[in-house]
Amino acid sequence: MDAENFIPASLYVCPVVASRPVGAYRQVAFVAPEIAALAHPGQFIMVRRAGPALDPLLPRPMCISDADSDLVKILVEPVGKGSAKLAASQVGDRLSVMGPLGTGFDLEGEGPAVLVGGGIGVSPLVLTAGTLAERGRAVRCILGFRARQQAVAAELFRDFDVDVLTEDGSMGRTGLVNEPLPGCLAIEPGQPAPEVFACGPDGMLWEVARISRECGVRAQVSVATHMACGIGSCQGCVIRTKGSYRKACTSGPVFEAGELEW
Amino acid sequence: MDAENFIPASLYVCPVVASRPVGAYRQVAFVAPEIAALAHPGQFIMVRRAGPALDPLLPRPMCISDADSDLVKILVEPVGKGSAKLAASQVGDRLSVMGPLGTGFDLEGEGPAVLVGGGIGVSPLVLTAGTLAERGRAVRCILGFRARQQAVAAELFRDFDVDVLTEDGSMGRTGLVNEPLPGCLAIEPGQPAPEVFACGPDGMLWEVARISRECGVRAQVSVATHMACGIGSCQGCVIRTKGSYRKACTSGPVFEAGELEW
Amino acid sequence: MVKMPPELAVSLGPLKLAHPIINASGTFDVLEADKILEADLFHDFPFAAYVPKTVTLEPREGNTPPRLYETPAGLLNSIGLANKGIESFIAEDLPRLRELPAPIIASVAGGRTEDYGRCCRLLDAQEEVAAVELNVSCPNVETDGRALGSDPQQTARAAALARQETSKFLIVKLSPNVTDIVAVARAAAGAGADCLSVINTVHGMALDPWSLKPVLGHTTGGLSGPAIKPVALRAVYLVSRELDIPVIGMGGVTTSQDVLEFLAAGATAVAVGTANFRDPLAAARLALGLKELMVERGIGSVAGLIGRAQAPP
Amino acid sequence: MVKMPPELAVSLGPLKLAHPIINASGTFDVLEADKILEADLFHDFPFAAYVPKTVTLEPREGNTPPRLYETPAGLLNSIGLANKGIESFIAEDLPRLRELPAPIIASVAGGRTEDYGRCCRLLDAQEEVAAVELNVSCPNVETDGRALGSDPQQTARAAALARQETSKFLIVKLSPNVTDIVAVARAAAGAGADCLSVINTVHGMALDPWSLKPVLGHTTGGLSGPAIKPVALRAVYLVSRELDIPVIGMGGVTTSQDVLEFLAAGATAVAVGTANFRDPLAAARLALGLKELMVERGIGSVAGLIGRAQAPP
Ligand SMILES: Cc1cc2nc3c(=O)[nH]c(=O)nc-3n(C[C@H](O)[C@H](O)[C@H](O)COP(=O)(O)OP(=O)(O)OC[C@H]3O[C@@H](n4cnc5c(N)ncnc54)[C@H](O)[C@@H]3O)c2cc1C
Ligand SMILES: Cc1cc2nc3c(=O)[nH]c(=O)nc-3n(C[C@H](O)[C@H](O)[C@H](O)COP(=O)(O)OP(=O)(O)OC[C@H]3O[C@@H](n4cnc5c(N)ncnc54)[C@H](O)[C@@H]3O)c2cc1C
Ligand SMILES: Cc1cc2nc3c(=O)[nH]c(=O)nc-3n(C[C@H](O)[C@H](O)[C@H](O)COP(=O)(O)O)c2cc1C
Ligand SMILES: Cc1cc2nc3c(=O)[nH]c(=O)nc-3n(C[C@H](O)[C@H](O)[C@H](O)COP(=O)(O)O)c2cc1C
Ligand code: FES
Ligand code: FES
Repeated sequence: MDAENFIPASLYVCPVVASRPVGAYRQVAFVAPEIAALAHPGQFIMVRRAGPALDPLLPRPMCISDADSDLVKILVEPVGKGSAKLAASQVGDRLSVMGPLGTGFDLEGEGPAVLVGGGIGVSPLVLTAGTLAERGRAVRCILGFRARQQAVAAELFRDFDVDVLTEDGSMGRTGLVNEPLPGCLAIEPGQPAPEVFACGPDGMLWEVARISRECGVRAQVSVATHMACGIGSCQGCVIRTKGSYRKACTSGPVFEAGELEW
Repeated sequence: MDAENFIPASLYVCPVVASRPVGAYRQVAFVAPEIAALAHPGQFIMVRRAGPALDPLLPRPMCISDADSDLVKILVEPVGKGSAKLAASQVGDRLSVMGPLGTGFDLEGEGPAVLVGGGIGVSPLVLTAGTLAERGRAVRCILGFRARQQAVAAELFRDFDVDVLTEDGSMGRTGLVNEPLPGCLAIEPGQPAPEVFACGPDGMLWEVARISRECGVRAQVSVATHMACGIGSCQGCVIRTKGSYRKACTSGPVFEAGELEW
Repeated sequence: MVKMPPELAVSLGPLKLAHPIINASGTFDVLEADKILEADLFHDFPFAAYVPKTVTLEPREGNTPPRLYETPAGLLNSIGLANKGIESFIAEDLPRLRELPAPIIASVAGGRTEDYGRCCRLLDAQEEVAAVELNVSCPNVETDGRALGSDPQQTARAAALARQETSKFLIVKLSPNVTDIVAVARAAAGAGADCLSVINTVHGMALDPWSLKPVLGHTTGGLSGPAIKPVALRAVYLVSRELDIPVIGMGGVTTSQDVLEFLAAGATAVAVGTANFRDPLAAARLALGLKELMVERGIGSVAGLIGRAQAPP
Repeated sequence: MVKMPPELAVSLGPLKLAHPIINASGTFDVLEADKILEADLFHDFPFAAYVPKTVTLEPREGNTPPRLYETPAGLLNSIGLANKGIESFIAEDLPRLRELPAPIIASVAGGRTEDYGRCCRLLDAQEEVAAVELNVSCPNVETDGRALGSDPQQTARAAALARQETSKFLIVKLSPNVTDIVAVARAAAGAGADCLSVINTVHGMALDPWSLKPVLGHTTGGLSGPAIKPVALRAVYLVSRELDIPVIGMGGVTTSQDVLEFLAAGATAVAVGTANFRDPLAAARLALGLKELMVERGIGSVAGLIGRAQAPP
């Protein structure tokens, strides 16, 4: 997606219609037809419980995990008070939502898509996998997790060819995503090269970037930084790219792996 | 009640079992058998929604409006964020409650009891009226309100002889409680003198104190000050009494009208 | 009581404001927001004046991230005055900002006292600019790196240099991180400031809950949001009581009631900062809400409300 | 990793603390609380040391009420050091406090610098008193009424006079309402302080939402609670990094995680203030919770945790 060609974002108050645990995470679905219609894989929303409460004060950035005609789904890992409050959303609660925001993944390529997710970073890959498949591209997912509780989220990728790894071996293979990755990036002569779409912790993205570079394939990575505004006002969410800081909320969260400076 | 002879207070987490509007106020009932058993008319609790939320930060003082074997009832006027949050309590919510606290009314006298309540100040008079009646004392209530929405709370005194006044005449008589008061304070020769039990805004208490003094009858008044701790730690809740400041949470909230300096 | 609609318009020196609500520097980028949000911000501009992010003589890339962390009812930031530099601001942004239906208050800062004069000279030539605000919370490279706004003399010198270079309405934005904010305010006014913005962020720090290391790349940062509202209200109250020039009040303003309170404390205009992040269209509702509150309470005009908290009871 | 129960005990100078959690002066009156609460506070005392409310040479009745107002995640107070005077404190309270299973840190203040010396002389004779804390946030009647703690020289003078009169462990409690808290800390340490308490309340004000007049009878007050935690953490971090004496950290401590963070920032002990009002038995749970957090994170001892945020990453 072209960073200069923004889909207009707007603010909505959205009722929660489903909320269920997915292992250690929680999937929350809310009614937001306008966002569902516009959402591009890899985009995010700024979201908080609706209402005047000051705790938390600001909305939190959350990837759009899935979207259909009416509903938007997010997958939340409770790591602090903002995410915990979102994860505790019950049916009937109302969320204040701004979106869709940011650039998503560029899906225009033709080669087989290798989706690499680490932990909660698998969230945006759900919609990404679905959309790529609709466009007729081969989709293969490599999903790494700390342990079984997190790895349960692999169920969201039921329809796809999925490789699950856990660090402690409690589910799938033992190890990290960078082990199977090179094997999926072989360039078949005469065929379009594979492309990597990745989201996860910085350390993982760094490895994904290195391996992709070594294999000579393009990698797009979605980064998570601390955000306050989500719309380019605060300059808080910057990430170091070659030559300068760039705002993850407007120039990202998806960047070409090669652009980032680690 | 003797200020030096404290009923031991404790901290409880109490489920709300009923919550209903009473005009502009809200009556909230929660399960607190220990407090219900110990509560003396005129005592209060420190109460907030249970949980780690910091907004509001501190519990709020609320009079014990009524108590039976298991339940404690409070009557809440939403005037700011703390009271609004309490007034919004729903069945199933849990309250963090400390009590019973403070001195209550001294009920040991024998004369007819004249209960004077202003606005939300009628709250503690419910339990007071009931307890006085149980003790065989004649009870007469003079309740003043701004308007009908508040005056609806007079229904809580159904079993008693009640005089309702509103400032705008929208319910009961038009006027202030100090108008009918002198007529109720006549001392019958050979009979124990009437006694006044009052709770309401400072201006009203001042008038009640003046009239009682002029009629030569004893008046106990319950005051409301800003409180942080409710147990004598912070020195924040003081009220000017003859000669010195005294803590409303431990030496009050009920004071002899004659002790207060206005 | 005659029931007239309350008068929200107010004069801030030569600036005619349709209502008293403006934005705080660094918290609302109308050029970015207009691109991203569906709302047509250039038509329905929610603020009565627009204060762009502070600019400096040279471009600054700002501090190492993370730059943000939420604290109880507050936000810590250490943006480090990231900006494109005053020349790009004048060449690229000002021509677009001219279309805004509200006066522009340019905000400038510098690592040296003389930077304030040089910035003002450049801005004085720009007719789009209605006023200049000196952000004196920038670390001073001439001394120990502490903000020059923490010292009355240095603040006065920056204000005086600025005053020499511009006849525009001159605002000095005070830092709360001082022993005596009224002394700094007096120094600024004495050196020629026409108005004071009160307050910038309060020094603070947060540790990452897991690593227990400072969260912010820059270690410490500035605290904003409702948490600092009591600090801001006090500063506005004291400064506007002691000085005869108008004050722009800010610090934690989130609701219309907050606007009412800052005006009553003595502010002539009220700036919204962190609350813009909570909801970028919040400000649009504040002016409306303010009007409603004024009707409810029988307050006839903003002008009549200013400083009400200072009157004897 | 060897799984030993974590070591919570810590030495604060000569004071042996069973765990690092103490109370902040003026926020927990054990004599009152023990009377009112069912809990047997003299047996199950939740704090590792007890700091009574500040006392002054003469009794003080304190400020005009209202004295309290809640703000976002904070509490404003203007108690005005209401206290019975040091002589009644020594005669009436100390004999009862002797029964506490924890060392007593007496807190003193005065309107004149010399008051600190006189209070210390009286306390030096009391063997129940393990340490003396100088609260230098009391308005100084010798100057303009500003707290002497806002000036490094005056703070040093108070500390030096106190030092002359007592050989007990001497703590100076710093005010955050200064341009440079490290400078005040240095002055106090230079004059003989053994330890610093960081921080007292932050200056603030609130208006009554309806009348729009100052809520507090005293107009302005001191802000405490979670709202000021970032301000406190920064002060603890800077002061303990720059000075070689132990620091007692406080300001907004409400959870065990907060205790962990203040220790990591550099505090040797951590005081709980406003959170005691939220729940007077909260502190009892904090030490337990701290232990659990330490087990969870493999932190072996409080001593090993102190200042961890300052170590290079
Ligand atoms: C574009 C984007 C998309 C994201 N998508 C998802 C998602 O789909 N699901 C999900 O669970 N999380 C997602 N995150 C991360 C999520 O926003 C943070 O976990 C959340 O903001 C933390 O807030 P908190 O109040 O729970 O934690 P805090 O109490 O503020 O902090 C707890 C911990 O989280 C870290 N942290 C705080 N804010 C952020 C932040 N904005 N990003 C990363 N770490 C942070 C802190 O350093 C700390 O270690 C996304 C972040 C970004 C920027
Ligand atoms: C012993 C005692 C018993 C009380 N009993 C009842 C009761 O039964 N029902 C009831 O509805 N209210 C009662 N109150 C008053 C109630 O505690 C306050 O209305 C409440 O604390 C206000 O908190 P808030 O957050 O809603 O308001 P805030 O937002 O804090 O303030 C809103 C307004 O209320 C005033 N206010 C704030 N705190 C207090 C306070 N503690 N007392 C009086 N005014 C205050 C402020 O000045 C302001 O005008 C009692 C107070 C005391 C001291
Ligand atoms: C992310 C962020 C960036 C800021 N940038 C600037 C700035 O560039 N110049 C400036 O004068 N103030 C800046 N400020 C301070 C605000 O303008 C304002 O003074 C302060 O945040 C208090 O108001 P608030 O509590 O409403 O945010 C910034 C504040 C925040 C939170
Ligand atoms: C109601 C109240 C009374 C206080 N009284 C004193 C005091 O007498 N002496 C003192 O040194 N500090 C006093 N303080 C300050 C606290 O000891 C503490 O330094 C401050 O409140 C910050 O900690 P907290 O945020 O945990 O409350 C008082 C604070 C409050 C809220
Ligand atoms: S989050 Fe504010 S600029 Fe990106
Ligand atoms: S409320 Fe704290 S002493 Fe009364």
